Amino acid sequence: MTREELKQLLTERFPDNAVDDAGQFLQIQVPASQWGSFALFLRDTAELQFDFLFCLTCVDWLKHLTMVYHLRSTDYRHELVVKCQLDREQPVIATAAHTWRTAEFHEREVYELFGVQFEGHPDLRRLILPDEWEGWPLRKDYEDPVNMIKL
Amino acid sequence: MSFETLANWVHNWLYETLHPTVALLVEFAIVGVLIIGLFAVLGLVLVMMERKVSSWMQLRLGPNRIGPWGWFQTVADTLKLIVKEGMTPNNVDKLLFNMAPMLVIVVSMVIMAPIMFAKGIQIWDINIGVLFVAAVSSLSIIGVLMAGWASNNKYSLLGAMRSGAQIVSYELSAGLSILVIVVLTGSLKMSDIVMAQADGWWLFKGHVPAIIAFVIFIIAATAETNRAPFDLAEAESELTAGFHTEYSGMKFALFFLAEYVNIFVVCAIGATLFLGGWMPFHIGNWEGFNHVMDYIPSSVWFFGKTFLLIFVIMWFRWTFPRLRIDQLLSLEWKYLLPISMFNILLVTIIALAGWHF
Amino acid sequence: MTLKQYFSNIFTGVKSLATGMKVTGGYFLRHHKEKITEQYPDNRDTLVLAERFRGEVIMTHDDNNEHACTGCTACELACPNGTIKIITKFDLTPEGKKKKALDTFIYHLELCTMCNLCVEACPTSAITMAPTFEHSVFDRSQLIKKLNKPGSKIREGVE
Amino acid sequence: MYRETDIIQTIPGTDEMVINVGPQHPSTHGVLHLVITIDGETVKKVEPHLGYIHRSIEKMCESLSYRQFIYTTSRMDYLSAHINNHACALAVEQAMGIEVPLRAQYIRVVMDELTRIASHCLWWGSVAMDCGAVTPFFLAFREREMINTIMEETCGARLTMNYMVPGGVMFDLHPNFQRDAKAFLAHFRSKIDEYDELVTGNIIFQNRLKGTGFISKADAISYGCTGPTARGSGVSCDVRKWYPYEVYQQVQFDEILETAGDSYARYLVRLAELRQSMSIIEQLIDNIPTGDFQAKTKAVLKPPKGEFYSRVETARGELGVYIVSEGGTTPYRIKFRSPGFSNLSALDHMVRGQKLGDLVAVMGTLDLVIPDIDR
Repeated sequence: MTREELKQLLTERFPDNAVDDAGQFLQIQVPASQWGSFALFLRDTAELQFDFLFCLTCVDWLKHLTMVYHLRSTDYRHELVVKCQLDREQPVIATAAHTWRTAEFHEREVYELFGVQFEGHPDLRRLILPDEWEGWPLRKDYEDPVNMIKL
Repeated sequence: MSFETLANWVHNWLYETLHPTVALLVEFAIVGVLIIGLFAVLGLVLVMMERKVSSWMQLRLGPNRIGPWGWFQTVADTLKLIVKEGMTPNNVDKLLFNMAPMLVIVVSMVIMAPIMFAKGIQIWDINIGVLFVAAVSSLSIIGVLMAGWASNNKYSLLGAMRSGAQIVSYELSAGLSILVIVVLTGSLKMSDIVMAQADGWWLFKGHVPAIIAFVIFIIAATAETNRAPFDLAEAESELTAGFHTEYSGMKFALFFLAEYVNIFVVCAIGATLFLGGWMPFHIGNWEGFNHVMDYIPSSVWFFGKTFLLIFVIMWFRWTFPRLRIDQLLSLEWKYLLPISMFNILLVTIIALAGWHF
Repeated sequence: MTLKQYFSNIFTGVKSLATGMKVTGGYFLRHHKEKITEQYPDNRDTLVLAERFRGEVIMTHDDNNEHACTGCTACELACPNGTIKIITKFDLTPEGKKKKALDTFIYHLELCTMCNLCVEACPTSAITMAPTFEHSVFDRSQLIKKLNKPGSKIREGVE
Repeated sequence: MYRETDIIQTIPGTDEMVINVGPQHPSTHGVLHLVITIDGETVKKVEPHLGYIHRSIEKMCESLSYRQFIYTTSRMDYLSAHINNHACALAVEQAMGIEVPLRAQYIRVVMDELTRIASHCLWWGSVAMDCGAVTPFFLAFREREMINTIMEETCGARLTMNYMVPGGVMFDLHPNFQRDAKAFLAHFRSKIDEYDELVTGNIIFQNRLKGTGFISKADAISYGCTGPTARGSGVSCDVRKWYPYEVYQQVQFDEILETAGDSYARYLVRLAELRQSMSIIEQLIDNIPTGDFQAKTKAVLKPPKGEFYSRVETARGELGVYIVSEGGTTPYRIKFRSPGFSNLSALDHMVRGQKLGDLVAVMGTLDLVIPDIDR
């Protein structure tokens, strides 16, 4: 499926969600509450088949957090970026770990570095940091006088 | 003057001058000191040999700093191990933990008894020599199991259990391949076995069965001494150091020494059974050729053959990857054991029919 | 598993093992030709390091004890680790004007990752990378180096 | 005499023990910590605990300029340091719209492939060592050392080259580079058959790897495996083929695919990639065009506002660099999608129900580099 067709399909099916064609990949904004069903839609629709989640991360925009999912279909070779805005105080989103297994580790990483709570995650524990760590290190307002050296 | 005449002279002198019981005790002491000395020398030489063989196979130089060509490297290492603190970790079973290395080293000392180092040089020409070796060598597994269990460490326990399964299985095929020679010779006595090879070694005289038995014996010997590719008990990449993970200092050195002495012992037995022990290379009744061969001292023959086999076992170690535990057992039970069973049947027929030379 | 397979298994297995032993045995016999060990402290005299090897930052001085550093701090800005610290002073030119010049070039070898970005950034090629690597010292403070030699001054004509 | 501490603890009600493999263990290739549950010799569960060398490179990069941050990525996957730098340079060039001169593109690709050979050589030695054979490690290091020397000659460093700058490469090729690289290829051609004789054909080694660490094609995709790990399961995912960068479009090479999905398939993929990399270098080495090795760029790089994602094929799989730019001199956010991290997540799935020895062999064939996982 070409980028144009993909854009058309997504705008038809999800007229409320903003589809952005300006960047390197086709982008779609999805409300966090819809993400769980949207993920399944992307993976299981026969003409989409986004079966490969190659990058999962989060960006702190100080006012809100944005989850960024880079998806690819290994059969059709089309790619899509899904973005979900999260509340910065109470970041909660459905997990993608049951849809794409690789999300399990990536979400654990995002959880401990950004503090995003993934609902339904099979094993949401800290992966990298010690258990007693306080704060979410990759957020922009994180300060650590001991471990961070300012140049 | 050969070793044999020297030994006889000492023996006669002791019995002439001393009370027989005292003379016997003095002889015990002399033999004990000699064996411990042999242990030390063997440890040093074999460790050095292992290092040089491995380094030459691995494009390296090997130890070359201490002494000429690095020959004193092992001495330095031994010194380091002696002065190192022999730690006993908390919560280990102290008695078993400290006894295990002793047991292992005592076992490898006891197996030395029936080995003929040269013509007439033997500690004890027991009439069940081969059986004695087979019986005593299986005792060393008890030391390994003790060490593994007493260490209170999961890696050690796994290593010990692996070693137990391994040695118990490989005893069988080792025993059966020894039996091939016993059947051919008709005696369990070491001196008889060596004398039976005066007109040719069993490896050449015994047709195919002897060759098969020899190959199986080498494989089983490698396995029994826990050497790669059968070093599952240690398995550095899996179990860090296996059953001796918790040992340090001299206690570790004893395990280490026992491993190398065990290699020497099994290779000496292999050399005695299949390559004629101290017997020079004789071909049938070629008098002239045999006579020339006799000029080389018997001890040279014995040690030459033994070290050749040791080299082969080291060669294995530095070439092959390690087997997995289930593959190790299936190799024994599906391949080596049936073949050696069949082999013993074959050799019995040959011996009964008198088809061997 | 048929009997034929059983024996062919044994045969191929033994053959593959023998091939492996041929390789290591070959190296054992040819070890004096194949060995690749470099006996480092002994071969110091014959050791040739690549001319581009990046071991530490040095400032080149010519015979008149002059360097080319104007104290512009381009290298200090380019350094990702804060390795370089430049202290400047004001010299008086013969015409009586004040001119910014280098006072001390402090280089923290212990922080340096030899990324070469400072050398790339230098507009006057005052600093280069030297192919030295024996930097071990007993005290970390000895790794903080002053790169401009005492009494050195900027070369004529370098702006 | 019974003491509570005498008994090696098992999970109550079962015969299962919990063992810590690592963080200091001979076969974890660094400070990886696996908590494994075993029943006798059978592995029931593997739980990776990461972070022992986590330096938060992503956070560090947020305070470094677009020129500076490239060098930090050498410290991620230190075995393919050059390819990591390449990914970052591509991202910055994409953001800035810099046209890389053809000569620089050739140099980059040749260096990438040399790095890949060096990395695969080390992997070959270490996988053999994980299986218990020590000698292959030294043979592999002989070849790797030759590549390091070539790298040192041209790039000025052996391991963390930092040869990439946005817009090209830092120096021109050393005059001896072509001669040395060709000498290395000739040497390696004569030695790579030895690899097969010593390890690939060895019956013990084959039995150790065949049938272990199986992962199906669907699972490999779902777990996000890339690189030789995924290609061993038949997933066509070579970035060099599908999203060609630099001059990969012009060279002839095959994407190696095996369908068995076990450790041996992954082993064969990597070994075949060695030969492919050699052929790529041979195609390019004589045709490096003359010209600039570096495009003219501004001293301070300020990419426009936006998001940029670039990817390259490292020795371990797809490395993605995701840059969020706010138009400043430093990136607003950088995410490194490292191949090792996703490949490691499949480890538990691969080794469940297999023997303890298999765990080590599977880890070897996954080619884990811990700084790549921890970042």
